[in-house]
Amino acid sequence: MSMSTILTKVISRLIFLPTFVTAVAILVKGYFGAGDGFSAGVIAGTGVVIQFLAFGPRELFARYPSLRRAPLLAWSGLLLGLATAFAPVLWGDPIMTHYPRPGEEVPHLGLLAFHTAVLFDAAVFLLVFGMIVSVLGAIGNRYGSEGVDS
Amino acid sequence: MPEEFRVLAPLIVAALGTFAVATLGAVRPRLAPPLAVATAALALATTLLMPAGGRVDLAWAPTWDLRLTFAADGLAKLYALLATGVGLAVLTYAAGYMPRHAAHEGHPLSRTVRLYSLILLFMTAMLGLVLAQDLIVLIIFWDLTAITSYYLIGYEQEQEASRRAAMTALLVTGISAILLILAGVLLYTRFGTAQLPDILAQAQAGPFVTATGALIAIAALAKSAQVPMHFWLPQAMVAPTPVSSYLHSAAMVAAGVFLLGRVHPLLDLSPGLQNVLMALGFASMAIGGVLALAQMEIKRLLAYSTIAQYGYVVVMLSLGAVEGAAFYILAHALIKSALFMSAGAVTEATGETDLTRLGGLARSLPLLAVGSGLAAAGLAALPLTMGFFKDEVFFAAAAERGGVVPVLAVAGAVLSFAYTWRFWGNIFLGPLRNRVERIPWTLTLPVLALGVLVGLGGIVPGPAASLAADAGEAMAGRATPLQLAYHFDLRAPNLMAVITWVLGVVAILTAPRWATIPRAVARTGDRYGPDRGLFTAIIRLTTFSRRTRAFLEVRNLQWRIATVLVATAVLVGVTIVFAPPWPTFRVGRLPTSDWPLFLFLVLAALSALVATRSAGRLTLVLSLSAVGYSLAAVFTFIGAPDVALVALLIETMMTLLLLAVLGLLPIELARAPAEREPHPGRRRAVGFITTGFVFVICWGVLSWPAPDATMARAHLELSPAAHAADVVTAILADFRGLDTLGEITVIAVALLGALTFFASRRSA
Amino acid sequence: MILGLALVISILFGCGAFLLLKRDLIRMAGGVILISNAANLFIVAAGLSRGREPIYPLPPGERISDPVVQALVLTAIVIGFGTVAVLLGLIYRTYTARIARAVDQGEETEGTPVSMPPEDRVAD
Amino acid sequence: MLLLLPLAITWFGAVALAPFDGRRRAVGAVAVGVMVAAFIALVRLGIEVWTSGPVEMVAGDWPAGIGIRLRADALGIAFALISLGVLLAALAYEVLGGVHERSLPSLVLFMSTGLTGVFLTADIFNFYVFFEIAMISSFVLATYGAQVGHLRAALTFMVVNLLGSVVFLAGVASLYHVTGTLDMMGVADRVDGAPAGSVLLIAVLIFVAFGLKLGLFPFHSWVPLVYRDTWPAVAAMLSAALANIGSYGLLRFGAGLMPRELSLTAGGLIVIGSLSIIYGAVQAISPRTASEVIAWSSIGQVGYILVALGVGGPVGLAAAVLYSIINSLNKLVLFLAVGLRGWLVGAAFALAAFSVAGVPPSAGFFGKVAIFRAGADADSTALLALVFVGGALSLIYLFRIYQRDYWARNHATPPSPLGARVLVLALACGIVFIGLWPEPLLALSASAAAALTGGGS
Repeated sequence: MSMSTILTKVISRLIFLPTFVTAVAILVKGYFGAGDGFSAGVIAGTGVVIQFLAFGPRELFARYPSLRRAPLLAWSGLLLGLATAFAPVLWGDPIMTHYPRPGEEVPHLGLLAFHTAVLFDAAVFLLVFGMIVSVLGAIGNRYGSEGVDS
Repeated sequence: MPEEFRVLAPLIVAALGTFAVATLGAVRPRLAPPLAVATAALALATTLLMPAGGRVDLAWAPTWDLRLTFAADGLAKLYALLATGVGLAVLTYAAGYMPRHAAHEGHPLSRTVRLYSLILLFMTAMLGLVLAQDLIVLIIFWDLTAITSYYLIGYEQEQEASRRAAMTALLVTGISAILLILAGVLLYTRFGTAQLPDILAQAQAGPFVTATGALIAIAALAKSAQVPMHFWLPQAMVAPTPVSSYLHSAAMVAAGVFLLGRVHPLLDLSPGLQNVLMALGFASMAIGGVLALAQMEIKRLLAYSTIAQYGYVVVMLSLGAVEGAAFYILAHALIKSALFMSAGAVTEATGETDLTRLGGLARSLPLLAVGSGLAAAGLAALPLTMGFFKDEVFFAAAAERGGVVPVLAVAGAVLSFAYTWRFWGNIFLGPLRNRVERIPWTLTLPVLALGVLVGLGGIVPGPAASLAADAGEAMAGRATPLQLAYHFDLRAPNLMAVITWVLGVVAILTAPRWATIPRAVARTGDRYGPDRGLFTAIIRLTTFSRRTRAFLEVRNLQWRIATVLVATAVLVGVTIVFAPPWPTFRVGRLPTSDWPLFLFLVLAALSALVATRSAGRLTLVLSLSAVGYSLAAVFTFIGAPDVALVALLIETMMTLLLLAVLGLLPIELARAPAEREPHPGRRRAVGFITTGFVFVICWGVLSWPAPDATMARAHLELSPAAHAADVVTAILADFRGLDTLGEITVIAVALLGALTFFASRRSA
Repeated sequence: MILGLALVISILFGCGAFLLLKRDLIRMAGGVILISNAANLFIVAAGLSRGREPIYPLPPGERISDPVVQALVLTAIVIGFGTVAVLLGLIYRTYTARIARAVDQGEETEGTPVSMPPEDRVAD
Repeated sequence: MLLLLPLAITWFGAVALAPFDGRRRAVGAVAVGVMVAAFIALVRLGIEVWTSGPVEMVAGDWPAGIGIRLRADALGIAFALISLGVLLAALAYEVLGGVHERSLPSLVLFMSTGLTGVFLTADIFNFYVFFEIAMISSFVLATYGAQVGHLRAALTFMVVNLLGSVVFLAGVASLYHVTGTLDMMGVADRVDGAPAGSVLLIAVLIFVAFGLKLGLFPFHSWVPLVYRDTWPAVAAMLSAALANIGSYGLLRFGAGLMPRELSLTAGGLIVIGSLSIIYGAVQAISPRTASEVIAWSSIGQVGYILVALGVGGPVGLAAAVLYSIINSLNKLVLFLAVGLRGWLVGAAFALAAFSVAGVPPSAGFFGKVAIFRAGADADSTALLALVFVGGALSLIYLFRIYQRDYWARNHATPPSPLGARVLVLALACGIVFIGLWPEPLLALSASAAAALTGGGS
């Protein structure tokens, strides 16, 4: 699966950061235009997958051992989502209640809105990103170990 | 002591005893026999103390208006006395018999614990059955007797014959019991109550009552081993002797006629049904009697005799002589349990079960001979035994009906006389042919005790008669006095009895001349009888099942899917035949603004068609992504940019995933040859059928959008309140955030699955 | 347009069904993908209005596309993706398990290796 | 709060346990503990519903019809209780016997979440989402054991059921299209305004989806293979917990949302149910392995549910609910027993077999009585005869295999773990206990039926 040439390695490293920036941008602006946590997660995941393709999963895992923890990222994402959804229940509001409530003012910091829906979107992002990296990483790990190469 | 408790005391004692024997016995098998005997004794004592006419009425399942109603009426009392009294005798006998039996069969002693507890459970079931006044409760105990007998008959579960006998008993009594359940539910639904007295009071003659009565009668006759459902009983002889003894006298078989008695007013509403019952009773007397004459094995002879004897009871019940039937059951139970136990004792002493190899045991086993002789005299209805009166009431009822009935009655009684002699005479008289081992007193004492009771009952019939009279009253719902005494005159019963004895003696004396006839009947029965019929039916059914499965059932994944698609198509087809949706179909407009949209739709369809024809996997993957990207374009033109974006991204991911997995498979598989696929025509046909029904559904559904899109409108209006500009995002994160939470949970589970599947290979 | 949509959806579904019936498991997975694509298109087609994208500021007076079905189809697409991921994993696993068994028993696998193994005939 | 507790417990539990190796005893024990807690929470919720009527909540604090409505009524509670109970038992069984795969505890919790959600939601698309959580968990669970047989069964299960999911999804979208709402109450209110022809087609879609899930006769092709070849505990979960979605779905969508279509097609349902009963029972006569016999038997058993649904009315619907619950219990014990050896297990198998055949004192007796009542209510002799024949055949096939497996064979195989054996016997005793004191179950099914017809909780 790895197509390791110098060129691909350089290019992939070059585009790694921009993909993340794009992802975060989509995540943040999702509430105003098209896009949401899910798209952001897939885009960011694609960024890492391109690295897999360029360097081969083994090398990448060796260089960034934390990538092996990607499933944990996914679990924490889901946990965050659950927490956002269920937390209002603790003080008697229905599940999935977002704050500030309708009619209240949403504080902004530039484009970033301090709204719990954004938190929920971030959870989706974490989960999707973690999922894609974990699954493709796991598949990548199969390469070579099976004695199969393409 | 409250009255409720006194009514239920025997039931409670038996139930607790069952539990105690099962649990304590599991720890210490030696404790089981004394505990079981003590339980039976206590149950008998509490039965004797049952208050006459006492009732218990507890709410049980108010939703269905079911009540735990028990009443200690005359019928219940009679049967309860039998169940506990004979139970006591049988368990005493078993305490001596079973250890020897276990040693003989090579079972551990712990196995016998099962027998004691099952007999006690049987006793519990019988007590519950006879006390129950609620039809549903009655049915529960009814089936409990079937279950218990199943396990008792299958006691020697390693033996093929045992398993077969148990299965036969389960099928005959279990399946017929379903009819009883059915009848119960029908009565319950019709009369709105499950209380038997209320049902019996409300029942009116008519087809409904005849039908339910017939269903109940089938269940009862099956349990009482009446022709043509008699065959399970002789087979059940494979069980240890205490089991046979109990099954044939006070439990199981007795339960059948008990039920006939319990619902007697219902059956009495239908004279036709009563006549059928009488015919079956006589048939059982004839077939049971003749086959008893053909048997060589002593327990089987007794088994056929039981079938015949219960034929008497069924005839009497159908004649309306309920008090006589009650007396008959009482006498027969004492007699038959004694005879069975003596048969078992004889076998224990000699090791023989064959009549032709036994003889002259009166000298070596005198006490047994006396006890058994008294019982046999009773069975043959000789004077000075209870048995005399049992035939007396029978003859009286038959004579009262007149016609051919008295003749049949005498014929049946002659058969009884003959086979009883055949049994007792062959075993105890004539030259001694066997070496006789010592047998413990517990094998003799119960026989002797029961024999003495039979004798006493012949001299002082009063107590038994009054028990029977009470039972008759409970069955018929009117006073049914029963006066028993010896009358030295020429009344019909006396004449019939004398004729019976004379003919009986003649039959015995001429036995060698006709002995082959019953055997021929028995052979014919073995070949064409209902027993063979049942098992042939099951074997045929099995073959049919296997053949239909081989013929109808698909055996691979592809056709498993295909059957689902075709079945759906058939359902849709049937639906549109019955309710044509054509009037609702609308073609819709295609404005020029929609042309690009339509173009991409066509592109998607074409790509899909290419995918079906792709030779290599790579072509497949590429055409699939072409479908996906075309659809993404469609979503853009349809005003759904969020969907388009996600569709695009997902399509990319999906393609990547497909290629990655494809790459893991060996290279030669990347071009899987298509020509090895069998049945291309069928596959294409299923494809077309599927396209067809999906088209019908899509068109039918899409033609008529709802007039007002309240939900969508509300979402559009409320998005600003949710602080969102993109309505779709607002829906995903807020209005329908729960869906999104579920969706990411699905993704998380998919991750869990993928990690499992792509994890390092475990050692196989 | 209603007719056109119905036609395309049924063609997609029918092609998917046709692929589902292939012994080659990858093609079968392709069939699943096509069928879920057909379902997604159906959901969008089930929208109650069609027009501009539902993003504020909404152009006054114009028809707005039904946002509900968009949200539904997004959820469905994602769920479909998760399902296909599991399906591909399962196909891979089936394949490796069969190879492993063939090695264990020293026997040649018959038929196309990545197709459904014939079911055993234990039953009869 | 109370409404969400069962859902929240398993959901958080599933995520929390996902990173850990489920083969470790502690993880298994925690998972069982989580399930117990969820079950208790569900019982509390059930008591609340019982005493003071259905409990509702609209997510996001929006008005109903805009946010997703969650609703616990007697019907949902009944199915949630039995399904969660089954999963709890199967999980405990597996933990007592030793878990083989690291993801098992977490997957079972995810599946519980999905099932609980399905039974507690009042929104048709949300129903689909929870349904998918349960389904995808079951797809992965079906491979448990990881032998070729398990994988093949899992693949068959997955592909056929994916088809069902797509069909259901299409049904949901169609309902939205003709009613303009996803809220169950709204759908029920407006569906009668849509053209009858279209709605009937939608009803067929929904029926196919749930019939497939349930393993009804023409859609049964996956059942024998899957229930025979999956791991016993997994077969128990699939047949006794997951399949409940099918019966619940038919009840909720049929009797609850589209009663007009239900009564239109009642005759057809009874015919299909009858075919299921006869075909399943006849096919169950000949297989030689217990699990395959039970698999075929389950095709017959779900036929009774459909027949009861077709009869309809308070008696028929209550019978359908009652029979679903009892059938789940029977299947649970039978499948768990198949995986074990020893006389305790034989006794458990026999008790469950008696229950399947409707022989008292077992829960199944009341199931059969309820079906008979429905038949008597419909005044249909044919139906009564059918139930009789079905019962008779079940007695034959179950006890043949019972005698063959537990009487005739001398099992020299090492005994199974004591804990698992005792658990199975205890569950079987539970079946007998219900047979002795049926009132709670009868009341529950009666009020579940009443919840459907709108007569209170």
